[in-house]
This record gives sequence, C-alpha cells and structure tokens, in this order.
Amino acid sequence: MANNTTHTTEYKVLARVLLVLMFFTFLTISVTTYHLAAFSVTVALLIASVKGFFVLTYFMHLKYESTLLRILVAMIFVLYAVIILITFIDYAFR
Amino acid sequence: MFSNASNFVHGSDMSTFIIGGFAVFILVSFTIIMILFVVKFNRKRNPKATQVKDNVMLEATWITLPTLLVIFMFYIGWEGFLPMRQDPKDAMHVKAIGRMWKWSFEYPGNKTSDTLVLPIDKSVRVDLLSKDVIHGFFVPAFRIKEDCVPGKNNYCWFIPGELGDFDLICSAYCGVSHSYMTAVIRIVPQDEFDKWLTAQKFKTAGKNLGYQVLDKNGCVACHSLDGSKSVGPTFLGLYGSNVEITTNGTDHKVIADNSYITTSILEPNKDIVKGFSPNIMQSYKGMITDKDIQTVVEYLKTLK
Amino acid sequence: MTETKKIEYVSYLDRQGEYKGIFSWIFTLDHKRIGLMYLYAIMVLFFVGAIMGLLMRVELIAPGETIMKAQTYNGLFTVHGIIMIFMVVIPGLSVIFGNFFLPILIGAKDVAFPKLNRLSFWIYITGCILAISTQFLKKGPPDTGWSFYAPYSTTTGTNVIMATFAAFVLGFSSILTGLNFIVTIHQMRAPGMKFFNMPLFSWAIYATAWTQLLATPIIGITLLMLIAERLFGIGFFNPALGGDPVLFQHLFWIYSHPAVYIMILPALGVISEIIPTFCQKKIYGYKAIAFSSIAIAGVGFLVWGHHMFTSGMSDQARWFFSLLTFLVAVPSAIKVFNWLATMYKGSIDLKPPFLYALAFIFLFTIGGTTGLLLGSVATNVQVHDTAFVVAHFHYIIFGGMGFAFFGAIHYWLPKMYGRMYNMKRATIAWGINFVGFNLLYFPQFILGFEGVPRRYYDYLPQFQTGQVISTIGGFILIAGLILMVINLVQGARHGEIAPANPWQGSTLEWQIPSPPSLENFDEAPVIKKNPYDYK
Amino acid sequence: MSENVKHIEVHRDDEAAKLGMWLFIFTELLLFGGLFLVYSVFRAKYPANFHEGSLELSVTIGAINTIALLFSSMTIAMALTAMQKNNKKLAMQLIAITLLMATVFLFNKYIEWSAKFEHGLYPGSPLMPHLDRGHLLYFSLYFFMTGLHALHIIVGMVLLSVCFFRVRNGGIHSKKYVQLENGALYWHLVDLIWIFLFPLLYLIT
Repeated sequence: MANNTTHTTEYKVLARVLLVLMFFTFLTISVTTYHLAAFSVTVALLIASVKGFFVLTYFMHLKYESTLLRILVAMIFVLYAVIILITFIDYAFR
Repeated sequence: MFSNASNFVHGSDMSTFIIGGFAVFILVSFTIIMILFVVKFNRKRNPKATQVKDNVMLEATWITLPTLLVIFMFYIGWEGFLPMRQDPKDAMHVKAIGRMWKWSFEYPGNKTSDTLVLPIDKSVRVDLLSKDVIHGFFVPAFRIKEDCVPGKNNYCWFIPGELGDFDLICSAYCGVSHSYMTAVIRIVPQDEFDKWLTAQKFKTAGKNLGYQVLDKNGCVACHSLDGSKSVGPTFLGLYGSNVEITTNGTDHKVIADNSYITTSILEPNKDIVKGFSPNIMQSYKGMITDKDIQTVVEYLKTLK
Repeated sequence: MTETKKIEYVSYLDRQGEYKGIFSWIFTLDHKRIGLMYLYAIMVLFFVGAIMGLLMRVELIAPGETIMKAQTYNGLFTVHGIIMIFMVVIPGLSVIFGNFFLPILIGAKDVAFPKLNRLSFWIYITGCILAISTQFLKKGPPDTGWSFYAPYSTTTGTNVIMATFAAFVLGFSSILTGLNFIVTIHQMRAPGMKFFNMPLFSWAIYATAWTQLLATPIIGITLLMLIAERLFGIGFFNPALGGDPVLFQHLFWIYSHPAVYIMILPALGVISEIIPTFCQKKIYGYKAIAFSSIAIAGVGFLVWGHHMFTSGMSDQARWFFSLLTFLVAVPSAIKVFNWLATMYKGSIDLKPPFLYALAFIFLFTIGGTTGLLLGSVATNVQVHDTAFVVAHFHYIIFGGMGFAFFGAIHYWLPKMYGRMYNMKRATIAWGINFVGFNLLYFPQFILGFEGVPRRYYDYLPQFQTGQVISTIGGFILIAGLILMVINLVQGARHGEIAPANPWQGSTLEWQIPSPPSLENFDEAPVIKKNPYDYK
Repeated sequence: MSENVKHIEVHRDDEAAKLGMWLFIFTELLLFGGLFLVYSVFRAKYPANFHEGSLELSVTIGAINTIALLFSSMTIAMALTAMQKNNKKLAMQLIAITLLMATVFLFNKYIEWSAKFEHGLYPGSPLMPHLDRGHLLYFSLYFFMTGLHALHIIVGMVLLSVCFFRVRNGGIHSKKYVQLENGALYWHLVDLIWIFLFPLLYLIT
C-alpha cells in the first residue's frame, strides 16, 4: 500500500497563503463599510469562498491529492448547493 | 363514473385510475413472466443454463420507455392537481381553525360554528389555521387534504357538488385524541345556508377577558367550563376546591389556589390530578405572560 | 483455491485471539464476528418491534378501546417506528451482511478500520439502550411518531429528548460504518479487482455508504436543534417565536428520504446476488444495475419534498419534487427488468433464497407502483398521511428490505455457520410469511384510500372488516417468522455440515471454506474474471 | 500466537486513513450545512432583524478571532512540513503555537459570550421571547452556530494535543505522520467553517 505520499509544502508557500488569506479578511471587512445592499451577501460569500479555496488547496494539500479526492470534495459542495437551491424552490415562491 | 362530491374528485380519481391501472398491469406482467420462467427454465426441465449476451438496444429500450411513461404519469397528476391551487376570486372565505383536538370554523361577519355548513355549487376557500401543532384538513370524499400549520396561512378551495354530510378528519398526527378530531361538513342549498348563517352566534366578542385568554391558548379544548370530564379536569368550581394530586409518585391533597394554578400552567406534569394521564399537556412556560395567568386565575374564581 | 494450502484451517468461529470466551466477541476486531453480533442484536430488536406492531394490530381489531389507552398506542407506534427504522432497517443489511461479506466479496482480509468498526458496533448498542430506556423512564415513551414533527415534538410532555438523542447516537454509528465501507472499497480490493469486477452487492453497499455518510449529518444537526429547542426554546421550529415548523420537515426529510434508499439499496444488491446464483447465469446488464444503484442514491437526495406535498409548499416545489420522484422510479425499474432477463434461459433452482427473491420482486413492485400514486400530486392529496402510506412503506421496507434480508440469511447462512438449515421447513415458512404479509398490509391500501388516516387509535365501524383481515394477517406473519427463525437457529447450531459452495455460486465468498477462516483468504486472491462467470 | 493483534498490525495504509479523514470532514461540512440552511431560510425571512443583530456583535473581536484561526491553520500546516523534514523540535513548537492560538480564540469567545449573557441575551433567557422574532432567531443561531463551532475547536485541541505528545515520544515521526496530518486536516476544517461563519454572523449588512 502507498504510505507517506503526501507532498511536502514549503514554509514559504504556507506563509504566502496566510498573507493572501489576511488580505481577503481585511477586504471583506472593509467592503461591509460600503452599503452594497443586495450584493453584500454575494460579495461576502464570494470572498469567503475564495478564502475557503485557498485553505482547501494549500493548507489541506488538495492541490497535490488524487483527482478522485478533488472530485469528491467538489461534489460535496455541489451537492450542498443543490440542496440549498431546492429548499429555496419552496421558500422563494411562498 | 366518478362521484361529484367536489370539483376535484374527477381529476384526482382519473390520475388514480391511470396510474393504478398501470401499476396493476406492471404487477401482473412481472408475475406472469416470473411464473413462466420458473416453470419453463426449472432446473429439472432445463439443467443447463444458456448464457445470453447483453443487448444494448434492449437496455436502451427499457430505460427510455419507463422514463417517457413516468413523465406522462407526472403530467396527468399535475393536471389533476393544478386546479386545486387556483382558487377563484369570488370564492367565499371561511376559516378552519384546528386546535388540540377540535375544529372550529369562522364565517365572514364574525360568525362561528363547530360544523362546516356550506352552500352547494358555490366555490369556497378555506383558510387553514392552527392554534398549536400541525393538523391536517382532510375530507376524503372531496379528495382534499392540506395541513394547518401554525404560523402559516395555508388554504384549500373547492366547489361542493352533492348535498349531505361529509366527514372532515385530522390527518396530521397531533396527540392523544388525534383520531377523535373530526367534524362534519354539511352541504345544503343556498337558501338554507343563508338562514343557517344568520342564526349562528357571533364570535367570542363580548365574552369575558379571562375566557378570551383561555380560548386563545386553546385551554378550553381539554378543560371544560361546565363540569363535564374531558381530556383534562374541568375548570368549573376548580378554584378553592380540594384537589387530589400525585406529585413524584406520592398522593396528596392541595387547595387549588393561585400558586397551584400557576404551577399547573407552567409545569403541567408536576402535579397530576387523580384519574388523568400525565404528559398530555404541554408546558406554557414562555408562551403565556404572568399577567395573562393572573387574568385566568381571576376568571376561574368566578366559575362556581 | 485455498483448500489445498498447508496452513491448518481453523474457522473464525473457533479461533480466539488474545481474549477468550465471551470477550473474544466483545473485543473482537474481526468483521465477521462483528457482523454476527449485529445480526443477534438486530434480530432481538426486530422481534421487539414486531411484537409492538402486533399489539397495535390487536388494538385495532375493533373500534374503540380494545386493549390499551390512546396514549399507550401513540407511544407504541412511535417506539415501533424508532426501533424498526433507526435500529433494524437502516443498519440492517449493510451492517450484518455488509460487514460479513463486503471484505470477502472484494477479496480483502478485513474492513479498512477494524477498530472503528468495533467502535461503531458499541455506539450502536449504546444508542439502542438509550432509545429502549425511554420506555422505562419517568416521563414515558415519546409519542411523536418516529418523524418527531415540530411543534408537537417540542411541546409534548413525553421523553422526546432521550429518544432524539438516541437517534443522534445511532446516526453516528451509521456514519462511521458508511465511512469504513467506502474506504474499504477504495483501498482494500484484491489485486486485479477493478470497480467493475466487484459483485453487485458491493456496488449496492458502496452507494448506500455514500448516502449514509452524506445524509446522516443533516438529521444529526436537526435532532440537536430539536433538543436545543426543548431545552432552551431557541425557536427555530416554534411559530410562536418566529420559527418555521415546515423547515423542520425539510431538514428531517433531507435525511429521511435518502434513508429510505439506505434501507432498500443493499436489498437490491442482495437480490442481484441471489438471482444469478440460482439461475446459474451471468447477471444481465451488470453495468446498468451497478449504475442504477448510484443513480438511485444520487437522485434520491433530491426528492425529499414529496413527503410534504400537503404542508403548504410552493407550487413550484410541488411539481419539481413530483417530477423527480417519478424519475427516481426508473432506475429501480431497470433493475427489475435486468433480473427478469437474467432468469430467462437460466437453470432455475427453487431453493428458499430464490423464493425470497421472487417474493421480493412481487412485493417491491407493489410497493414501488403504489409509490407512484403517492408521488403524483393529484392522488397524493387523497392518500397522503393515510393507511395507504403505511401499507406502501411496509411493502417497500418490510416486503422489500425485510424479504431481501430473509433471502440473504437463507443464502449466506451456510457460509456464515458452515451448516445447512432444513429446506422444507424454510420453504413452508416462506409460504406462510408471504401470505401473512399480504393479508396484513394489502387491506391497508384500501382502508387508506377510503380515508383512514395513519396513526389513528380508533376508526369508524365501517372499516372494521379491513382491520380484522389485517390483524389476522399479522398473526399469520408472526407465526411464519417464528417458524423461520427456529429453523435457522436449529440449522446454524445442529444442521448438517454445509459444503464450501452449496449453491454453486461464482462470487469469491463461495471459493473459501465454510465457515471462513479468521483472515478469510489464506492466500491473497488474484482476480482475473467477472464476478458472475457461469459456464 | 495472538491472532487478533497480528491481524491489525500487519496492515498499515496511510492513504486509507487520510481518505477516511476526508470522508469524516465531509460529514462535518454537511453537519454545519444543515445550520447554514436554517440560517439562510431565516435570513431571507427577516433580513432587517438579522442586520440589526449583526450590528450588536463586535467586528473587532470577530476579526481577531479570524486572524487567530487563520494563523493557527498556517502553523499546523507548517508543523506537518516540519515533521516531513524530520524537524521534531520545530514541529512541536508549531503545534504548541496552534494550541495557543486556539486558546486565544476560545478566550475571545468567552468574553464575547459573557457580554451577551450580561445583557440577558442567551437561549432560554427571560428577555429572549420579548425580542423581535428575527432578532431572537438571529441570536439563537449565533449561539448555536458559534457554540457548535467552539465545541469543534475543543475537539480539535484534544486531537492536536494527542499529536503533540505522540510527536514528543516518537509515535509520530518523519516516516509515519498520518496522524498529525489528519489532526491538521481537522483543524483546517474548523478554520474553513469559521471563514464562512465570520461574514455571515458579523459582517453582512
């Protein structure tokens, strides 16, 4: 069986990812000071998704994992989005 | 071919007929095929199996055909259902209020009744309300069912097409007397209906404030005001009387005073009156204000 | 392929590890022993649930109070539901036969995480004890129905917290089992065994495990919210506090509808194993059956709303859920077509497992097609929440999953214990079960259509004929079940010694001795052929 | 010979262990997913109340906590790198920093919660039923979501502490570090959930 196949991510890469994440955190906080009204949810979730993407890809090593695992992770998010969407087929048209 | 009790019987029963007919057809053909194969290819008769290659065309056929068939069945069902959600603008509005475990109906002009009397051949829209938990407004003869969800305004509508009495039953499980939560729907000619409606009493307006609190919280559904035994003990003559209760398994007697009544409302399963079952009444903690409780106590004092 | 090896063969039933006697079971890491422990636990719980069902049937034999009060009746159907759904049917096939045979079918020595497997078993037992204890605690058994609908469940005085917590714990066990099986299938297949060389039961377990893994967390959080609702009044489901009871139904069915597929998919897998063996034929449409399992699991996630057609959902949601419900019928139909095609030109041996498979197809067809009546919005208004639903899901769950379970145990018992049961008695028991089952549940279709709601303690006198027939069916069925179990127990203990391959099956489990040795394969198998290679 | 012991020790499959962890993470995501579903339904129903509710939370504390968690996520990822490079001492230091950051997070949470408790805003308080409906639901959600998240932080801290001691006594080493890797994965999950909780509860106007 394959053991110890995990890619070693350099300290430098991890530090850079942290900087990116910090940047987006400040971005999302400063964006809320503008009143974007209906878009504020979209923007906040978009930024959160980008941050999540970085955590998944680098911190959680998804970039170096098998295609199968990457597809599975994507599938979970798609499934969850579909469940939310379907629930709102009910709530949005009440 | 179908009854005319309401305008939906035809659509619903037609779908039942088509889908049910298909179901019977499938069941019979599967059974015949199974019996046929079991007899014909029995090991005694056919000791050696013949391997058969998969046939893509055959597979494709029995994927496509059922798909088309189910889409057709869905369409039939949707056609039969759609009119149920399109209530005409000129329909008479009636409120059906479900509470544990009693139906009551409110007519325009603030009239109430325990029987749902309706004129024949007139469309009526029933607004479905609930005072406590979910109840189901189910009239089997009319092919109508919709839940009364507390905090939501569901509705159903129909045009009654036959004179007579029909059963209205609660279809959503709602507690110990769920199966006794029934009412009668009486379909009468228009003139009779008008006469009946004028004779009906007005809503609780004018009634005592304490009674309104009891009514609002659904207390009177289980606790009678006239001394008769219901799901819970009667309120008549309760205040100041000697009550035999069981607390934590021990029997004792207390005087029904202010604090006893308050405890019974907030922690109904603490003291159980002899002859009644525990765990049926819900706690009203957080649902009733202290002021309302005092109003109730004052009102109970008057019930001698 | 392994009988000729020099290593002395000792059955897994005899070989003990570092623990002796009873502890060799309690602390076992062997997937086969864990499977057997699940079998015993589930059989006991099944009979507890069945007796509760029978008591309800006796109560309903005449209108009015017959043997119990309404509150007792409500407690009975709730606990009957909780036991049967969460403890018997949802784990059922996958923990017993999945544990026992999944590793063998894919040529592995054990599941991927044996310790986790043992842990899930004991979590399961803990959940069962918690749930059963609600019967004896002070507030009395829950009376909400197994569906715990808010706001009734948040206000009733009975012991709902304990019951929901038990269901939460059982869900945990279910998740860990599913996780274990997925990893097992991905990582532990014998050399040469590709996904498309796996027997169809493994495919079914695979699809089931994914459903367990992804759906169960939703019920977990829902039940936690329900508990918090009762403890603190957080108000999510309480309309008086602005909450939404229908939201509870959404969350509940997001899990509980896929749960139906958790119950039925392994059953479909079992039937796909039994039919080729007793026809001595390669299964027809292997890939179609494998993919239909995945399709059922996938689409099954998106149809939960058909349980809520009368809850006041938007019209858009109603047609969406209705359409998808109809579409999910297609993969099930494909499976039945393929099974029938497999029987064609086979050499059919009418042994008890095959008889159960035939009964399964018959009952499952009734259950499935009546499901179409429930899925169609126009007919749903008439039959929703009535005895029709009760009949429908008992046809699917008991007639489907239950009969597949009985088929599976008749099929695999010789392998599990190395002994054979009495064929004739098994056939008689099958006949009694089949007749009793139909007598018990078929009248309820008619009662339901005439307007007898479910969970009714009492009914009008005009419905008595149907209720009496149904109760008689209940007694016949229980007699058949007792006969079946006695026969199986006798067979497992004192039956004749079974050969390694009594049915001339072609899948891997039949290539090793009965009962298997501790590590299943004394020499790692190398797979070069299809699972259903009959000459 | 004790067969049972042999039975498990023979088999070591890090790939399987990692896949198992990922599958468990999926279930955790969906567990919180259920809550996010509840959140979105109520947010759609009471947008104004949710806005007012979010104004009562301190963005500063939320931001500090976000940064603490992001930083800890990086340190634990670095700890794994250090382990892979066989730098035991650095790995232990990095795990310790992660645990410290987790404590900072929990301390902040404690301050935040106790401030709310002082104002009588907690589930089951006498004040809660008198709030606007949406307001009440917002705070119910706030306590439920952050509470469940804090519980996960505590579980993660236990896991990482175990890893810390396993690294110290050599149970985890540069040839066998899947346990640390799984602990780290779990910690990243906690971070991931917070990344979504933070804007939804504190920021969205």
